[in-house]
Amino acid sequence: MSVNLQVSNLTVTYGAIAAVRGVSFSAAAGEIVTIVGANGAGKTTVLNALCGLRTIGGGAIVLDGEDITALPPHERVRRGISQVPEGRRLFGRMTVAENLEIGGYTRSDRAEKRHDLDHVLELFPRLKERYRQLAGTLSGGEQQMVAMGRALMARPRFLLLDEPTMGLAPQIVDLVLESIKRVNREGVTILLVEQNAYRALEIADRAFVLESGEISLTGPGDVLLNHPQVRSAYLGFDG
Amino acid sequence: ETVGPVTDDLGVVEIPKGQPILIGGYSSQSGGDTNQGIDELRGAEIAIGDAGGSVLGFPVKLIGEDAQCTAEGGQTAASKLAGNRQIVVVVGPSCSSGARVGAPILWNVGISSIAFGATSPALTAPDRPDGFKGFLRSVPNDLKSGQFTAAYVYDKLGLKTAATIHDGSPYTEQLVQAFAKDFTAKGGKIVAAEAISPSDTDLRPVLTRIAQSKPEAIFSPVFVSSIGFLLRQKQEVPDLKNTLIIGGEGTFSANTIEAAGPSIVGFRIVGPSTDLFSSQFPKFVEKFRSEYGEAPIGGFSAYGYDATLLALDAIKAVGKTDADGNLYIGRKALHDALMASKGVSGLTGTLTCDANGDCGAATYAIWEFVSDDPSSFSPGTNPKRIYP
Amino acid sequence: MTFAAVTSSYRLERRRGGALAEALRIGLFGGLAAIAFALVGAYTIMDGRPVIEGVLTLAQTVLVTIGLATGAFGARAAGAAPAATRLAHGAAAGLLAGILLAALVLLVSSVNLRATLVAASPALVRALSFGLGLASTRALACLAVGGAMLGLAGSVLTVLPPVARRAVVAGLAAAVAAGLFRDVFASILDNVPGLRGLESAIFGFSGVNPAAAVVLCLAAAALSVGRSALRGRALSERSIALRKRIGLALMIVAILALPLVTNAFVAQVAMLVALYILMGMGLNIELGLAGLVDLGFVAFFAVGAYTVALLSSNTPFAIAHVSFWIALPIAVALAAVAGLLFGLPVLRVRGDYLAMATLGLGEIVRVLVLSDALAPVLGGSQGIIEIARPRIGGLVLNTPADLYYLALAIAAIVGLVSWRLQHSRIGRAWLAVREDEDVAQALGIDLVAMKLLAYTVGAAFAGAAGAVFAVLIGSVFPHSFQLLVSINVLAILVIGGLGSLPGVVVGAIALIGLPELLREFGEFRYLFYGLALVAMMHLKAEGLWPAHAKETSHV
Amino acid sequence: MSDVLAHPSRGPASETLLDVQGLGKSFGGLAAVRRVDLSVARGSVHAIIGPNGAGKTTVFNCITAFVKPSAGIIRLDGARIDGLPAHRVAAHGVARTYQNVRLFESMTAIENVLVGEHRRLKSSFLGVVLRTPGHRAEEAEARERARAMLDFVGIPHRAGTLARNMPYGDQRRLEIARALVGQPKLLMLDEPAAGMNPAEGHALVGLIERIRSDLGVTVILIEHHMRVVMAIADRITVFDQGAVLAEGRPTEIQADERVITAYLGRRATAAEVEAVEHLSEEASIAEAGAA
Amino acid sequence: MTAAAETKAPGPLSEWLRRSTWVDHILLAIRIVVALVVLVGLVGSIAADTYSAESWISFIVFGLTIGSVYALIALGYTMVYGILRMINFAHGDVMMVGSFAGLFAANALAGAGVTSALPLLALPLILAAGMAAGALVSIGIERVAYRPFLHVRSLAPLICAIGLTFILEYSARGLFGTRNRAYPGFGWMEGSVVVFGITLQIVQIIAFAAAIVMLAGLLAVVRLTPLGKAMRAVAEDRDAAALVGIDVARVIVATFAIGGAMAGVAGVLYALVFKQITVFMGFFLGVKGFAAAILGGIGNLGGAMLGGLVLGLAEALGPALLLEGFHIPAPYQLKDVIGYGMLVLVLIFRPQGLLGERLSTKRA
Ligand SMILES: Nc1ncnc2c1ncn2[C@@H]1O[C@H](COP(=O)(O)OP(=O)(O)OP(=O)(O)O)[C@@H](O)[C@H]1O
Ligand SMILES: Nc1ncnc2c1ncn2[C@@H]1O[C@H](COP(=O)(O)OP(=O)(O)OP(=O)(O)O)[C@@H](O)[C@H]1O
Ligand SMILES: [Mg+2]
Ligand SMILES: [Mg+2]
Repeated sequence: MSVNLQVSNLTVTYGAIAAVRGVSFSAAAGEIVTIVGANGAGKTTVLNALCGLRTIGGGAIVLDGEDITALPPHERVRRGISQVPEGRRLFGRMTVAENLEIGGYTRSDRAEKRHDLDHVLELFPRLKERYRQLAGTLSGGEQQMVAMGRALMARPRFLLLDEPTMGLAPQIVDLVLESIKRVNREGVTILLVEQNAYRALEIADRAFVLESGEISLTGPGDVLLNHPQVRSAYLGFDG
Repeated sequence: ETVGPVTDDLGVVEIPKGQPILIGGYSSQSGGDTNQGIDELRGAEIAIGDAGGSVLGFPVKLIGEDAQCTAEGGQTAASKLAGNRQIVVVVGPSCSSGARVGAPILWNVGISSIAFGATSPALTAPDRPDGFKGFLRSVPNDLKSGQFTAAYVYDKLGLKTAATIHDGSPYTEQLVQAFAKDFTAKGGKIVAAEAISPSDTDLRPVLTRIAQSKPEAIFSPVFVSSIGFLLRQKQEVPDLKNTLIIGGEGTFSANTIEAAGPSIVGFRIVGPSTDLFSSQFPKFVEKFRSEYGEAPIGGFSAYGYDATLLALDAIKAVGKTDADGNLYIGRKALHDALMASKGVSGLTGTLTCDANGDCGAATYAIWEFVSDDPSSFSPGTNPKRIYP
Repeated sequence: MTFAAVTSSYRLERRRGGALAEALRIGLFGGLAAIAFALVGAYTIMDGRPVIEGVLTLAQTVLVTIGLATGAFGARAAGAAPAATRLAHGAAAGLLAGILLAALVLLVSSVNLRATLVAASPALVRALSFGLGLASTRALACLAVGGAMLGLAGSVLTVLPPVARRAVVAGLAAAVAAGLFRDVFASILDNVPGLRGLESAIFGFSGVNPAAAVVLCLAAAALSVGRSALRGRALSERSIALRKRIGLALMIVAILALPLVTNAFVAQVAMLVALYILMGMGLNIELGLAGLVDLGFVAFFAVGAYTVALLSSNTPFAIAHVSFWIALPIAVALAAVAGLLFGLPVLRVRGDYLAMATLGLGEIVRVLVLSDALAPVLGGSQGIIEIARPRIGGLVLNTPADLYYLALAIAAIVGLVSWRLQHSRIGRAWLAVREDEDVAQALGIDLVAMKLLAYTVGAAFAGAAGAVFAVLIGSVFPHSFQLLVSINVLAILVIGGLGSLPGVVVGAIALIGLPELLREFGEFRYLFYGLALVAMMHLKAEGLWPAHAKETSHV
Repeated sequence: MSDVLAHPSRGPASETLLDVQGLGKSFGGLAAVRRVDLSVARGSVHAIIGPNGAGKTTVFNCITAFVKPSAGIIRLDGARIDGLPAHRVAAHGVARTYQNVRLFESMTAIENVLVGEHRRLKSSFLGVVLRTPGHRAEEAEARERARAMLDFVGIPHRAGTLARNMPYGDQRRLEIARALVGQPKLLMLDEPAAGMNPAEGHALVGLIERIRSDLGVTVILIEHHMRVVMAIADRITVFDQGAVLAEGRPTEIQADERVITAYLGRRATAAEVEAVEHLSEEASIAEAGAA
Repeated sequence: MTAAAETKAPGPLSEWLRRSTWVDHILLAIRIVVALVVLVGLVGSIAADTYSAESWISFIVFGLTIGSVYALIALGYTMVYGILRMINFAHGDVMMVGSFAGLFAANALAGAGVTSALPLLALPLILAAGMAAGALVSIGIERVAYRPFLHVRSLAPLICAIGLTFILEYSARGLFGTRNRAYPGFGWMEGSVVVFGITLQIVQIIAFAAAIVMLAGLLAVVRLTPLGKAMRAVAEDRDAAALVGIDVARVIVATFAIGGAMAGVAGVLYALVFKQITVFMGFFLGVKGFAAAILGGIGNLGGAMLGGLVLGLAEALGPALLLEGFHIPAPYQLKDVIGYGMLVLVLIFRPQGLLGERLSTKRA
């Protein structure tokens, strides 16, 4: 079960503005790759382009040797790409249970799904308490858990996470990061966008810095963690 | 104004040799009254066809405009026709509201108009404003039909109580009022005066209400769809099983039979009465069907035919050609000729115009449907004339 | 249809087959369009109406347009393929369309379909056989080959350089427009002294003369080439501004002079357009700014009209006999009160619920006005007639042209008021309410007050329109206040561009003016109106003149 | 600049600006908030922290009349504001931002701020229609103030940008500007630092500091970024399961065993150590900032 | 304010007065006025004693019959609306198309002798024809009025749907002519049965039963099938739905097809009950169906059913029940006033309709 994602020369524009310009990177199977960048650098845009929510202006996306650039989003899900989107995007008028269940929409293996569901509820026990509540009425943090769970239910091979710890209490942040690592250990390749750059870089195998839509730095996670430029601009350590 | 051999106070239309004589037409071609308007203009087309498509050796062309059934529609369509100086005469419109604003606009530029559907008595009242001087109509006005119906129900049938139903259109409302007025004057009693809307499909509640007052007859000059629902649903209201329903001439068509199905049998309508009507009408319907793929929907196509007949006759009477073969028609002369129309045998009877522009045959009869087979429609046999 | 409509961030695109398959698909659609055109009966009727005298009838014009469009789209589907391929694809598409139409003719001539399809008549076969013998092989071949030729011609358009393409299209459009709008142009020529002779030179009895058509075509093409040449040159900012100003001045002159140089019909249409502009500006306050969907808008129009009728009619229904100038403000005030009364019950109703609630209220008003119950007061279905016309001194505003100026003056005032409101705290508060009620309220905006104000102001504008309408017609009938009016006003707003004042004007011209001028289509007018609605939305979904994209700087 | 934005009614009338007593809110069977008492001192920055779903946002919603509390009394400056419709609560001087940014998306930044000024502007309908001099002057003033406010929160260059096209961080600032420009007594920020990286969070701390000191506005903020909270809060209230778990000065709170258990989590010991270390690191930064 | 005053619980009235605004007062006044009018009307009508008990029962039966037609239309409306937030203004005309397709099928079947040979088989075939035609037209509407505007925030779909209303009506007029078409009956359907002393037409029972069957069927689809789940997901957030692997385009087409098929069924059943159809019948029935859907709470299937029946009952019973007491002439002319008036009143007090969920306000 090896996944290899190859992005070359990705360009995305909004009207006249190029939000992402010529971005190329790759992720090998089993890696955690982190994208760091300021507000508006284009991180979300890159993720959306990867899962097909943005029509791209140029470039190619190749998954396991197959060019998926022109595929619609749902086809990409079937090929193992899953996203925890920015702002969670839950189905607010469905219950937590239904949200999780629909996460496995593309799958037909009932027993396996059942197993994965238990897994998710074990990961986030809070969701068990809120199991029949409408997702739209959950607190911010609870919603984030559902979003994670929903993406996991698709049993992705390649998981895109857009600020998964946003709005989470510190104790849950740990939990989420821990679960990301765990999911990764199970063989899922991870592309992580995170404002909490410190924690993100800690767990990253490789990382790159996005600045105004272009990659400005790239390297192993721990190297970037100690890179002076990163430390001053994204970690808040002056000097 | 003098053009060629013709001098006329209101102006002269010059038609070069080989060009068509233009007759304007305006009627309801969209909205709820589409059927009526289209029927009428098609009737007009057939009249032109029957004249061989030409008068005095000149081809005749009908320019139809949509006036809907509203005042503003009539106004717009009439202004459009009035703007075309080649138009000799106009037939239409379908509705009194449109005629009220449209006719003066046309007369203002010297064009006479002959309505085929606007039945409001005010339009041909002796004290009508000058703007209406150019207005004539081939359809009789509401008062006459009201009088006739009242006389039939009260005097002939000896019924003392009646109910009325109109559909909120000025036409049916006026008919119902005219009937009620005469019926009460004779000593009868209107026990229920109800109204529906043309878009209603379920009339059983209204009928149930009417049934409470046990009228001996119901007069309802509504149009084909509504009469279809009314007749069919009457069967489901036990107290009305034997009540006589009398409709208006708007339903004088084969389509009424189709709409009402088996319940049509015994349905009586007030319609024009002459023998001519009976002999010519089936041929007209046949022509209509072969031309347009369906028979007339309501009863007004014949008035469209007759209005056009009057127009063509008048043109024939006043048109003058010069040496080059160009045709000249004086507008005032044409108007005078129209007003002087006399004894024209039209589809609905013998047409004679009175001083106020009423040219309708004005003799009525009661017709009764005797069979529910739409193809049996043929005035005389089905419906059968039962009075006088 | 709320503003909170769910939208996707990406387009759902159809996967396309090969270019030729695509071309044939377009050919299929072209053929079906032509068949539909014939089978609804439009062909036979429009065949009697010459556009270019003796050369082209209206029906043929539509058919030719379908053919050209089929070819052009068929060729375009081939993308950047070599010109020969594109021409071939265009011709193939056209040929397919032609064959389909020929098949229809064959079918209609051999099987009697009239029990189901009333227009499948011998007349149709006659018309589509072009005098080459009823459904003869020659006639059928002519249809098929004609389709291919037209398709080819259409595809030629796509391979031409843009300048040439624009010129050809402009030329053809000019010739057809001249024939189509003959009456309007003829009346202008007729009204301008010295041009009368020109009228008979250019126009025949119902269309344009062939020679004149050729001249017009060439002239328009030349003009188009000239414009293209001009466009190519870089213009200084000042000259652009100057041109804009000249354009604006010309437009104002044209608007003011319109009824003077044309006839009563054009004035009448212009008048209706002005009325709908008034109503459009009213609904723009409610819907465009405050986001309150209102499908009962016609009720305010009715209140205005009936108020004037009751105050200045010459019938027993009148409760007073005052001049229009006194009745007008009263009508506006009463309409405003009606707006307030409408607004109150539906304050907490949102989105589509609001649409239905207002539709219901509008229908209630119409039914009441029509009803026998209120007939003693409002005239019922017989309406109220003999409404006195406005006078200025001794001058009676009687003709549509006079009333057009009246409506125009009122529209100008209303436009100014709208503009000022829109660019004030009130307008901003409306926009805020439209965007997010909760947040607006949390910022201290009194939702109730702002919504009621929107209803009141919008209704007042509609009331003014109704007042003018009453004197224009000289009578009021309940049948003038149908749901369709509300729908039309709504469509004007959307087609023009929600929240945009010039949009209202453009929208009204497009939706009220054009159909009136398209009366030639007779009983098919509404069919073409529907097609135009769909087409316009497809061309510009955000409206013909959208509210300013206010963005001035980015990043 | 600050004179345009200056707050007219400064100076304490009483110590307590916001006083919440016995606030309760339940959704169906779920008691999201139970008998919460909260009092916020004038001129302070008061932080609310607590696990996800503890009811923090719900308290905000109750105060701003976004939802109707099931029980309790809320006073602002001594006046009862519970039960009033939202716009009247705003009129008493309460403004807020939202956990998920809620801007008027198809309006530009400056228009968003101008809407925030609505309450301050007094032009009447007639004034607007007739374009009276008073109205024109007010309008010009309002624009100037709006620009100054955009400047104050650090996004003057975005004035003409449509709100929906702005990056997230700028949207958050714009939301603060929109809330502030109406001259509230109390500004309520719901997770203002969410989605910001630590460096940006730092800048936010400076902004809040200036809101308090330059504009004299009392601030309540909900936040999960401890770094921000510790750096700026005068007092902290900790919520857990809809009730107040603890309240005190930051140093008291970070030492509170219950808070550490409920909020920072007790899982692997290593993680706990790390978390506490993290916390003290934040605190030292906060102290450095305060000095 | 002293502590003592505080602790004393304020009376509910004074508390209400403190919280309420003038709008609340006016709404209260409206409530009282309506209650009074209804009361006076009721008392007056009952005092007038115009109608017998049988008549009242008939009114109820009539109301339920037309109500089930409204409900059938409303179901399709609500279905499409619930998923796509689009008022498909052309829905009524889809119904008209379905009705005509059913008519042609019926004529063909009668011509082929199927109707007389197998009368029970004919009905499903005719319904199938109506459904197929409705679904096809509806898919066309999706293509023209919906798909191109998926990514824009505009009222364009509404305007296109209005345009399509004209196109469908006037095309049908040109194609089929304007005449009223009689719908063929089937022998077994013509009669009536007597239940508890009430005479019921068999077609009325069929219409009512069909509405319930369709409701159940739709509920089953939406609640139980994967397609239904996907529909609800698409309804909420299209992007998110795509992210969990749902083919959004397919779901939308399926929704339109189902909605169109519902309209087709409604068209055929309408025609069976009322026996004649015309090309212009769709518009007003469509508006009524829309009203019923809103009344019940749009997007809610059970609500559509309830809304249709309530609206039908209001129209049939309202004039007799309320207006009779005021001695208003031609009360049935005002049935729309009652129907729409009731709609507005319901919305005043339940802005989300009878069974609708409160329009989800975004969470703060
Ligand atoms: N729909 C849109 N229309 C126009 N511009 C947009 C749109 N969405 C994003 N942008 C712009 O594109 C750029 C990149 O945005 P993006 O959301 O990808 O940033 P990001 O790195 O995810 O930021 P954040 O950390 O705030 O989430 C920004 O400048 C933003 O303003
Ligand atoms: N409208 C609602 N209906 C039902 N339950 C709700 C509603 N709003 C909030 N809740 C519940 O109330 C509880 C408190 O929610 P609240 O949003 O106040 O939490 P919070 O403290 O702000 O959490 P977070 O830090 O995650 O934002 C949660 O369990 C949530 O699910
Ligand atoms: Mg982002
Ligand atoms: Mg929260």
